[in-house]
Amino acid sequence: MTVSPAGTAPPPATGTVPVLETEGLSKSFGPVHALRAVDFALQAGEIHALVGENGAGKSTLIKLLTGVHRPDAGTIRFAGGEVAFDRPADAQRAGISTVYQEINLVPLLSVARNVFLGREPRTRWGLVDTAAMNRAAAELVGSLGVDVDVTAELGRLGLGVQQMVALARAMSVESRVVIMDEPTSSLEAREVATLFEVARNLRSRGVGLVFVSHRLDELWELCDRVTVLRDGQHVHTGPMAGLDRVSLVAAMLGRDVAEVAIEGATEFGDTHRQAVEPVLTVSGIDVRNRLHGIGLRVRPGEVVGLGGLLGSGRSETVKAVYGALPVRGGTVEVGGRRVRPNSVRHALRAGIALLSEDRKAEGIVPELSVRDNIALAVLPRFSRAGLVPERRIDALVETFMRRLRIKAASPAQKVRELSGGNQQKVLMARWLCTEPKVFLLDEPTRGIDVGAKAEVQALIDELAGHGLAVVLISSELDELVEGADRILVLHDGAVARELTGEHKTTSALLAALAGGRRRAEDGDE
Amino acid sequence: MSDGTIAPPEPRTRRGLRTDADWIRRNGVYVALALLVLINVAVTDNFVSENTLRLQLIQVTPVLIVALGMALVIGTEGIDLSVGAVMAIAASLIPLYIGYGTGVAVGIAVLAGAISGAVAGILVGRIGVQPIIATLGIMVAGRGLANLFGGEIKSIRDPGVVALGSGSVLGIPYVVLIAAAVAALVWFLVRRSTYGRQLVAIGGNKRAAELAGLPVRRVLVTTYVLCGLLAALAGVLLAARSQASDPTKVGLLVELSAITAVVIGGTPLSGGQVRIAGTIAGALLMQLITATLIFHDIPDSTAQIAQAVIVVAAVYVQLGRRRARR
Amino acid sequence: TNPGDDQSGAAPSPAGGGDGQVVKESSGDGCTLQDYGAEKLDLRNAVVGFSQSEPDTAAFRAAETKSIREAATEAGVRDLLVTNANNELPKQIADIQNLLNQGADFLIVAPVNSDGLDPALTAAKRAGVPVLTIDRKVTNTHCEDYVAFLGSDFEDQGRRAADALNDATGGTAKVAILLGSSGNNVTDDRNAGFKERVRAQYPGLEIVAEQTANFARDEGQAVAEQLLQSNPDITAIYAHNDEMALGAVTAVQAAGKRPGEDVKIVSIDGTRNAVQAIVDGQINAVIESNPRFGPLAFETARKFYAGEAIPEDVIISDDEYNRDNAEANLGNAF
Amino acid sequence: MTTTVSREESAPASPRARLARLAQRQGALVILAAVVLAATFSFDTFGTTGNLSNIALQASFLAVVALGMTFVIMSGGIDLSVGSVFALGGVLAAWGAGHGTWAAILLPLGVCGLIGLVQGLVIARGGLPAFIVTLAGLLFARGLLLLISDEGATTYKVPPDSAFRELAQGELLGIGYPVWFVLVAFALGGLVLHRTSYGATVLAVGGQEDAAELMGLPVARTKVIAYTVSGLLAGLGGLLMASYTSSGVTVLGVGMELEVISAVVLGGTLLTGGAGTVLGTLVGVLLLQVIKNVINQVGSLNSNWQAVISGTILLVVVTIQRWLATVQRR
Ligand SMILES: Nc1ncnc2c1ncn2[C@@H]1O[C@H](COP(=O)(O)OP(=O)(O)OP(=O)(O)O)[C@@H](O)[C@H]1O
Ligand SMILES: Nc1ncnc2c1ncn2[C@@H]1O[C@H](COP(=O)(O)OP(=O)(O)OP(=O)(O)O)[C@@H](O)[C@H]1O
Ligand SMILES: [Mg+2]
Ligand SMILES: [Mg+2]
Repeated sequence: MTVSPAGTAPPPATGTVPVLETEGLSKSFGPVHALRAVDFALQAGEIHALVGENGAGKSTLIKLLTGVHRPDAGTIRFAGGEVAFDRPADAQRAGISTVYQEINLVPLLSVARNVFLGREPRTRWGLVDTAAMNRAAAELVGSLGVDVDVTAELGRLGLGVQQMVALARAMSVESRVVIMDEPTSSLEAREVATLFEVARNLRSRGVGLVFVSHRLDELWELCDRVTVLRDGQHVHTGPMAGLDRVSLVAAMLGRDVAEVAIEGATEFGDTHRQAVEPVLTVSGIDVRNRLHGIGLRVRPGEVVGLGGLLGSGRSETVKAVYGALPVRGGTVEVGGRRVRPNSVRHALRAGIALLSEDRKAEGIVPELSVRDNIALAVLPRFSRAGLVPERRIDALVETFMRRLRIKAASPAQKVRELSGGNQQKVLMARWLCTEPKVFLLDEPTRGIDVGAKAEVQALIDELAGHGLAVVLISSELDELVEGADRILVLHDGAVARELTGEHKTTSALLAALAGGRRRAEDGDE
Repeated sequence: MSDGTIAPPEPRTRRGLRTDADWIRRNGVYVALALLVLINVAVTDNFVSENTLRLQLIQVTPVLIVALGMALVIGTEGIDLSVGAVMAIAASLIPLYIGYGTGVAVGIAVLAGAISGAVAGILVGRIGVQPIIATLGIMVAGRGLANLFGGEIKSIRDPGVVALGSGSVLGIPYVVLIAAAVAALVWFLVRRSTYGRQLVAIGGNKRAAELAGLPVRRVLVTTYVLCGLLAALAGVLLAARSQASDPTKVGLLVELSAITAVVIGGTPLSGGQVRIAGTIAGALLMQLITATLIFHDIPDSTAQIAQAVIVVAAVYVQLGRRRARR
Repeated sequence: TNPGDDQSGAAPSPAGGGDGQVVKESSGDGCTLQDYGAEKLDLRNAVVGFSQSEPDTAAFRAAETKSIREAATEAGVRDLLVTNANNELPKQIADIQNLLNQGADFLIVAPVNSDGLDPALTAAKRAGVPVLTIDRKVTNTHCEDYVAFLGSDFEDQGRRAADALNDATGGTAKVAILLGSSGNNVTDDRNAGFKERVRAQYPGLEIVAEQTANFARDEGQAVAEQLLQSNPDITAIYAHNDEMALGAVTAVQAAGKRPGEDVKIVSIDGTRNAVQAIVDGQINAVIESNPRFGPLAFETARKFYAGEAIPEDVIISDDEYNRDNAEANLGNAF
Repeated sequence: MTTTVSREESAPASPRARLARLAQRQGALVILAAVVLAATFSFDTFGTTGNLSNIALQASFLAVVALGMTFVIMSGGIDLSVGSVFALGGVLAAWGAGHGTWAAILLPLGVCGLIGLVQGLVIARGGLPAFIVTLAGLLFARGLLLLISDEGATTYKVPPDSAFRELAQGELLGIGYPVWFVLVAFALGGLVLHRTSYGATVLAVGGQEDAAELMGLPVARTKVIAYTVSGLLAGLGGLLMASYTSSGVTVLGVGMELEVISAVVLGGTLLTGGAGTVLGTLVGVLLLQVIKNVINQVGSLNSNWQAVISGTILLVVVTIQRWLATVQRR
């Protein structure tokens, strides 16, 4: 099944024939109507944006298209004929390859294995040709600009890398339709560019692409047409060209253009007043062959950004500060008092909170309710006489669910059932409950829709305003530049340079990153 | 269609959230139990009597108590194979210390269970050994220890112990009361206590629980201690009932029946959830299956096959439809 | 460990007496040292190996092992190696091979199972080490794979149990049988003998249920409770061993009846607890299955090396404990 | 949450980390070597070729079954039925031997394979927990065994002249055939695991089932095959045992499943699935067998003490393994 029948001879790019088409597609999960009678049509040779706020039904639509779920009602037509895939394998065999929202690869297997699982190159004895497989994988991943050891265990790599590997897997097979559900949410500007290249390339070969993203700017850059979903219903389809940002957002949120007023790309205000004494002082953090003497100081009310390329060690830095990663040396001080190293619980007690970038593996407890997930981190602190303080928790949960506009059927709904973005908000709430002095945010707006993103950014701003010290990791340059008062650029696990004041600009940051990268690549070229 | 983000979450009742599959999953075991009862009422002589009920309740107690402890362990995505051996250890200690009085003997027996549980807990929670292998080692060694302590089977004549085994108030046997108390306690732990909440969180996503600053190790150790403690209690009750302690035979294969009861009760082995009522129903179901087969004098061979079929059927009722949900 | 042995174990005389074993009958043609093709040796400076089948926590096994050990010292062998197979056939095969490895010159084996010891027996034959099997007969070839079988006739025990139950019940009763573990030939024989005798002579004894309780006391109790509940008119219980009988006693009491009176109970073995129960009037009769093989075994070995012909089956005579003699013979119980 | 668990258990990919994984896997091997050495020096009856070949032979029956179990466990499942199926296979073989050697070989393989297949289907397609299904399988197989041997009363013997005996009693270069079978089987197993797409799929299914599903891998089929093979191999082990003991012993295999599982886990395979090796399992089996043998060497050591000691050794071994694994990582 390495090459799909369709793949062998992709039809010429005709902008007219829908290659993938749905009619009256509906799906509900119990009482939750995820999709209501959605019509959607993807032309061959177009890049079709699929947008909507969190929980609008984007991923559900994709899962219906690819046989993960079965529709309650409606029909799906692929390449003219009506189809009913009953498992993803069927969809793939038919020529639809998909990159799902949460990374769906096998952490324990090597990068190469993950790329070729199920369609490994064979020797003439019918055995897997490991050497050839690794070579091909290295080539493929390399062509996407990620230089990793393909025999390395995937689970050890950063989320960004994993995302690129998932992309590589999707690329490794010829198909007529490629679907990507928020592929860029954890990618770096540079990788995003690569991804776009790949996408355009596919389009030129007559492949139809579906592209989901909450980074609206990307849509204009890449997509030909856009379909907007709201509360599981189709509300708009049309060309990207000539569509202005405000009216798109209006369509997504279902508000009049007038109501929607968005200045700039983000909701951050300007630089915050800065106290003299740093509340967080990190010096000489060393993590075996990953981090080398990282130091940083954050004052109350200050937002310090961490920039860097994939694997530059941003996530590892914050993890180390939080005590979640065994460090060999270095000290962390909060409010002048030293924090016991390598102990999450002491870090927490000292007032540090970490919003991890990998919400699936390190964030949510899928089987627990939204409520219990939010209250998780404060549970030990709040409980009296070993009992759960239900009242107090209910109040807290109530507040945060309203404040962050978490979209769940009820506080009792299982987090597993929430949409990606809403899960992110739940985690945000979990940490805000702990009333931290220092908040480490690793990709805080990952997969959050415009409305919510604006809220989260405003929130960060506000928290800083109230004297919270924030460390912000974001792979969105604007967010970093506008959100942070200072930016530390990491490279290969060390602070390469710092951008402050008027040097804190997107272009400067890009330059800094590129500079770092160039040095990194000296060896290879 | 008003906007989803602005409007506060529409209030919905918990019940409203349940899908059919969920409902079946939650209640399948009760359905199966009810079915089996009805069948017996129809075809078994002398079944409809208070005695039958009392008898089943009495006989189920050891397995039930063990199953309750097991449910906690399984909630942490663990498993405990040592329960049978722990029952034997407890039973074997009773005759040794009965000289110091009933209380002391029982106390020591239960303590022994707690200790063996602590060993398991430390191996799993602190050293990070896989639960099944850690408890397997304890199971093998424990059975040996029980035999060393107990030696040959001994009859227990101590009035206190005998009363514990066969006494009753208002027609309700002590053992049943104790089991009920244990069930209530465990239910309370799981539903109301912080410990219980942390337990399911750890079972659901260990890494996330660690990062949320939960005392993962302490909770794990506590859980295995509780499980060992309950197993020991079950051993004591069994000894008290049979007025003897037979270290080689007490609690043989109880680990399997206990786990089966828990799983039939709807608690997934993948952890993150604990169903107490289900576990109780599961244990009763297993008990009633055995009883039914004896009532009708089914030979061993057929009995085992029948048991196999019924168990699978019972679980299918609960989980079989899950896939249909997609 | 077992109070019973204090009196009984003292100075077992091969000739017999209450506790030692007495040969009832010997059948099958004799097997001499020459026929067997083993070398002559003097037990005094021989290493004897004993492979026990079940854990010594069962009273029967404890008494058996104890008696072998004592008889060994009695016979003054150089060394006695003892292994225990914990009821696992593969382990017993390994055990025996290890004993041979450690230089045993003569083997006494209490087989886990009548079949399947072939590899071990073959190994013994290769090493030229004679094997004497006790308490369970193997299905291999006499005088080629093993010297002789010493033990009880389990079917006969079953028949005698039927007799005893008949006497106790006066000939009419609804009987429930507590079976030993399935697939165990002791279970099969004790059941076959009992049923055969009942069919042949006691039409008044109606067998209403037979359920396995795996030779265990608590299972005996549990099963008996269920049986008494489902058919309350059961008036007699036949248990394949004493443990299950003692369990049945508790069950009968729990059902509000008097064991030994309302429900007559007969079992096989002769453990101290059971015989005591007879004295207390809770069990009606126990057919003895004498575990004290030591003296007879070493006596047989001596004869064998003295060149005498050893018959294939040396069947011992088992006593019976009943209301008349239980008190007096309590000391013989193990 | 297999993801996180395995992340901790298994080693990272940097060279230093590979070392860690090696150390962890060789943990069992290292300990095995140590035990063997110690035993050879302390008991002159241990090192003898006779004893060693005995150990190998006795280990081989367990090993055959453990191979199947390894794949089941790596696929994230478990198979409790192997003990009973092993016994059933033996009885069927002995019965079949009365009707010719081929009957003795094909009958058990057929029936046991079928049992495995059914279990696999119920688990993979019906979506029932493996633990319960195979527990039922355990009861079912044992019941069937008792049924065909009328409640275990009759034990079928392999006819003295039957060539079937040769299967396990024959020798090549002074080493019993079963040992050779095992070597071949494990070689094949290793090949399947590392060099076929099935092997990788098993690990994927065990490591992250939902992901495997989304990647379009044949999850269900993979599981079904694993359980079928496990049933087959359990049957094979049984028939070898029948040939070895020249009879279909009905009381075999009780509690065997646990011994097999511990061998597999000792070999470094994750019970949560997703990682493991075939060689490790072989080492695990040998380790268990050697420990038994050594304990037996200690003359008249009371059987209860034997249990206590072997249990403790098991715990010590796994503790050392963990320690090796983590120490390397620091
Ligand atoms: N398995 C499920 N069970 C119950 N409800 C579900 C399930 N999957 C999705 N939902 C609900 O369906 C709705 C749509 O979810 P979906 O994941 O499609 O949103 P989305 O558009 O992908 O949002 P995001 O941009 O945050 O990923 C949400 O309200 C979600 O709660
Ligand atoms: N060439 C590489 N590119 C990306 N990641 C790499 C590379 N080599 C190793 N890695 C691994 O990827 C992980 C990424 O580290 P970390 O997440 O701290 O960096 P990051 O800047 O946050 O990147 P990401 O955005 O992927 O999280 C590290 O654990 C590192 O071991
Ligand atoms: Mg989504
Ligand atoms: Mg990162």
